[in-house]
Amino acid sequence: MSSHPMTSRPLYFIILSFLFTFFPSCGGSSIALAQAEPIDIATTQMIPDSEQVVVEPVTSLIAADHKYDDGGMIDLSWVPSIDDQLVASRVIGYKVYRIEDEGEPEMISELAPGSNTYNDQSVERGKLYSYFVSTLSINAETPSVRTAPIEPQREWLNYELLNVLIMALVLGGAVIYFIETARRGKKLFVRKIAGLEAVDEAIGRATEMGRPILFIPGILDMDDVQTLAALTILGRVARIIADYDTKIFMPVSRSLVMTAGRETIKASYQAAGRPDAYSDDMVTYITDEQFGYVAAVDGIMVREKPATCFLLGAFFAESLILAETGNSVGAIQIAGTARPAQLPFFIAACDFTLIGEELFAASAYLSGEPKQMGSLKGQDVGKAIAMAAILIGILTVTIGDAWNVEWIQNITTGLVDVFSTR
Amino acid sequence: MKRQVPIIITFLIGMIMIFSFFIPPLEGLEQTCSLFFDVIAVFAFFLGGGNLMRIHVNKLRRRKKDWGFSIVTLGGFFIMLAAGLLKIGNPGGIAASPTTEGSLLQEIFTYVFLPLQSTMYALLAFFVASASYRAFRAKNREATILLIAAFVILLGRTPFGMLLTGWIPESFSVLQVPNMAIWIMNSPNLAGQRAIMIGIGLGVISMSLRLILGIERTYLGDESA
Amino acid sequence: MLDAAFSIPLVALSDIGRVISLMFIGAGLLWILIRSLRAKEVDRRIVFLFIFIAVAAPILFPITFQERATLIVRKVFDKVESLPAGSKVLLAFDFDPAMAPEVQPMADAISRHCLTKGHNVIFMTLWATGQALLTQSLERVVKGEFPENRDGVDYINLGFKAGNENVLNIIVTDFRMMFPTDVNGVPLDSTSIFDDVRSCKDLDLIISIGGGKPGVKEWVLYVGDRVNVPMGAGVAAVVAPQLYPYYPKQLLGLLGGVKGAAEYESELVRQYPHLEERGTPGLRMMGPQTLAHMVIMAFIVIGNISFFISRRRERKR
Amino acid sequence: MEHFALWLGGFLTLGIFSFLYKDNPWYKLTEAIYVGISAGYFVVVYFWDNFYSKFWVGVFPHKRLNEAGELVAGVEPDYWLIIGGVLGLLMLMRLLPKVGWISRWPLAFIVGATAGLWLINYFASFVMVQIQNTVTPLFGADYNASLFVIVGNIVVAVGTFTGLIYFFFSKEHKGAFGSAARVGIFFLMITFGASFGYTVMSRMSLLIGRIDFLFGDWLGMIR
Repeated sequence: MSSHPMTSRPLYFIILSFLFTFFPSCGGSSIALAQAEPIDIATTQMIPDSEQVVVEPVTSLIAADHKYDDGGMIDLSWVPSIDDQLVASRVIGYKVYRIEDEGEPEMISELAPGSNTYNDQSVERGKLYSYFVSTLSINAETPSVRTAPIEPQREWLNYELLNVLIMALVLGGAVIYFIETARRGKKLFVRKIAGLEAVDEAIGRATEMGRPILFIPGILDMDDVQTLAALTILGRVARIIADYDTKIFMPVSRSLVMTAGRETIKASYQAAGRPDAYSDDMVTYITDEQFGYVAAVDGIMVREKPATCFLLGAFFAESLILAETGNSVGAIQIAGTARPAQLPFFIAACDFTLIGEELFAASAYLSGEPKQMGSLKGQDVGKAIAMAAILIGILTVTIGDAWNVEWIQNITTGLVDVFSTR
Repeated sequence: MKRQVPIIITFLIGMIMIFSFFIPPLEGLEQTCSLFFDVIAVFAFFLGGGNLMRIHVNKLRRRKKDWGFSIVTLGGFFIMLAAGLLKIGNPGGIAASPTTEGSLLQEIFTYVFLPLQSTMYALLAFFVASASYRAFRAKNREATILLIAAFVILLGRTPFGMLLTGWIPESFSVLQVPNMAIWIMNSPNLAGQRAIMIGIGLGVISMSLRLILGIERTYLGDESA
Repeated sequence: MLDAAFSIPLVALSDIGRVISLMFIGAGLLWILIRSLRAKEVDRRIVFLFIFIAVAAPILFPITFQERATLIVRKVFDKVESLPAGSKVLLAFDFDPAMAPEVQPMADAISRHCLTKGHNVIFMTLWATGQALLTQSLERVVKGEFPENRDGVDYINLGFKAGNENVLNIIVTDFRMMFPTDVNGVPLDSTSIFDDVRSCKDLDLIISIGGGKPGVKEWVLYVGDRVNVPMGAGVAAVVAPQLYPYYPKQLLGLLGGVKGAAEYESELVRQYPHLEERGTPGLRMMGPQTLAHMVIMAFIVIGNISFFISRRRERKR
Repeated sequence: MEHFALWLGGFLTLGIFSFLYKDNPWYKLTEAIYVGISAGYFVVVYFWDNFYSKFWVGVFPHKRLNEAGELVAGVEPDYWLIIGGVLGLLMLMRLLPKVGWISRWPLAFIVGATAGLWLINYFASFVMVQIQNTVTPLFGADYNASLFVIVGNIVVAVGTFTGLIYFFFSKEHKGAFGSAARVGIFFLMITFGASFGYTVMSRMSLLIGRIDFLFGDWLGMIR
């Protein structure tokens, strides 16, 4: 930082400048203060008008590296011109200029009166940038002083998200801990989930009736977790189906899901010792288009008359069309989705519905393996934390507000900080 | 090799994706991955499209039931392929976007595809009615609550709601059905939504960890799972 | 009981088509009720048929139901109604074509109401895509129905200004800084409507109609909260629940979705019956909606009756 | 043409509606048309948007054509995309029975990326944000909430809390815990009932749109 006279500046400016002179990398960022350098550039030419309205420039212009990014942003802040007033203001706006590597100034943005910040997102690492802001009146433009050149910095860890990382590690740790505990043979209790208790019975029913089982894994592709959840459940379901020697049919709306579905069913048949009973025709691709797929599946439902339908995964408006058609052919339906908007329709039209979290827990539950069950116990730790946070948070914020107790208010602030995501 | 490599790939990629959230230099990784995904999905389309053709050609060859409709499906499929890949009738020529207004692809889209799509969507109105007729019955306590909540909201959205409870004085206007509907949407409904969402978040964490750690591997065709 | 619901003087029966379709629905429901009293389930195709008729009949033979405005809507209506003639009302058209079917009926009804009362109306929009819709309403309602009203005297169109909430930030203190002229380039100073209007403070009522951002929320935060001018709003149905918290403090009232529009229209028509022929799109769209809702509710009731009866019979055995 | 398009639209619309009565050849025909053209449409869109614009142009940028049909150069090729291409090719190995197992590699990649990405995103926006949102003063921020707002706030707090209890897996729903879980279910049921009732109106609008088309645009029966 340069050693320009700073006596006329506020005290904090001097302190800041000193800080950044001696600790330029303090906090992983640097701040460039406006230098008192006069500038003369083409854009500041005054219009030779008798009634020229000259306005005061902005002051205290600061350019600072945007924290915790990859070095692609610089934050500007300033104190608006004293002529920028709510009533009868003579300022009609501001222009932000940037000078890249001591080149020509370039206007990068025009802002409305009253503005006092700007984020320049078009900078690159390894280049030096300095800025000035000019104040616009109806017919004149007054530039501010220029900031010292500044280089955007890259940071390696986003400290603002540290709380998220810690919370994620706590939760992940809890899940892994209980998986390990279970693996070592400790018995863990898991309550019954009605929709999943019914799976065996639903498959058995199809076997008795000699009708197929329809498995719909939602309409999204493999890049959605709900589809993954559906496939993990498919693995368990297909295993039971193979044991019962029932027919499964799985029309899908995505090619990748078709591939993954075939792998899954094939493996389940192999595990059941019946690889010969598997055929690729169990899984067919129809079309990627939402309602085209629905039209075809509806047709399949009324023609094949499945005894059991699984509707698990990501569903949109089609949820009810499929569930109602399935119901009309007399199928037992087990549905599940994590889309809150579609859950009501499944609840209304299906026999069993896995609500949100239960969908993701289903494959662990169906597997019956201790280590998988352990992961469910880990989830419960998360719920306990959430419930405690909600309880404490509401109590402290209410009491703190009511009696204005500072230490209670501090608890609230701390708690909110722990759960903030930015 | 067959079994271990996929599990290692899943583990590594999963871990990188989790931690990239906290590491600014990796912030573009999400987009890169979704780009990879798009590219893989296109290749996979050969498998899906191939499957579609195989099924319908088989149906045709074996003269299975309803084989005539397979001709229609295949015909529609190939017409769209030709129209889109060769950009037939595209006013902008081969360089223009395939969905340019006036091209054969877009014409078929507008005049065939859109009516089909919106009609299929409109079927929902019928199914909403039949589902509510069947499902909203006071079979037990839960079902009764479901029924009451739905009925209040439905009533609140018709002039009937105001007609029935409009006499309630202003100071108790909260008891008027339309206002009750608003209150239900804003309070108990919000609570339920939040509980569901927190649960979903936790469920996803647990399932994703099982996948990343290789505990859950049915999707990989691993028969030992 | 159920067919009685349709014979209440809810409906202005003037057309044979309406009578027949309503009688069909009413008689049909009665028949189904009798059947379910004998514990017979209704085939879903009959439900489908009823829904089809309930939606199609009001479209073919327009049926409008007399809406009674809820308090939250009536507050807005009463405010417009109680202001003395010549009051300055600002109407913001902050929506795009996608939202228009839901909110434009409100905008039209409120414009019509204001002009009928002789208020001076200032039109503007913060949405580039709202400009065309504003012009549409202006041509149809303002110029079409009130040809005697003069631009710049009884109403003015400020048009669109880019800048989102920044525009509000400025007009809250000075209109002329953001809008030196109206949409046609006429300086505000030369219009009599702006004679004694300097900023939003000088208005008597502000009504923001929209459903996105910038929209009602921004109007409340940047204008309503800062000046002591009553504010009303009209929004798309999906957004409405997020805005209820502002009522009644920051917003004197709120119109939500087609239903809000229909309630306002009905209140307007009740007060000024001659306005009915000018069109009530909100009420018209509510016809099929309401009938379908009623049919669904009737089926829920019937379903429960047959459920209870069959359960009682089972118990007797 | 206009006339033909209207009649085609009417024919297809009624074809779909006929399914409500029962499955029939008319519906089968419309279904076959729908599946065929929609699958074809998506192949085309994926090909141009994903394969051509993202992959091909990304790797060979000099091939890019601008609006006027001229070759545009000067964009750096993105060789990372080749990894995506290789993964895609590995996927196609399924077609060869001998090396079909290798298609599990791209699948493993996708599963890993999806699981990792959603793990952290769901955690941040579904868990953290929702907990934070629930922490609000029961009596309103400026302490002047009306009785109904206070009741509403308490209901939100109690509902969220008991709703979470319902989802507990590792504890039997018995005793006080069981009662709390039951309250939780009640809240979930109100949520489902309310959301269902709320959506009915927007679903009706869709049907109104189609019937408007049938009677208005097509048959011209509406003035």
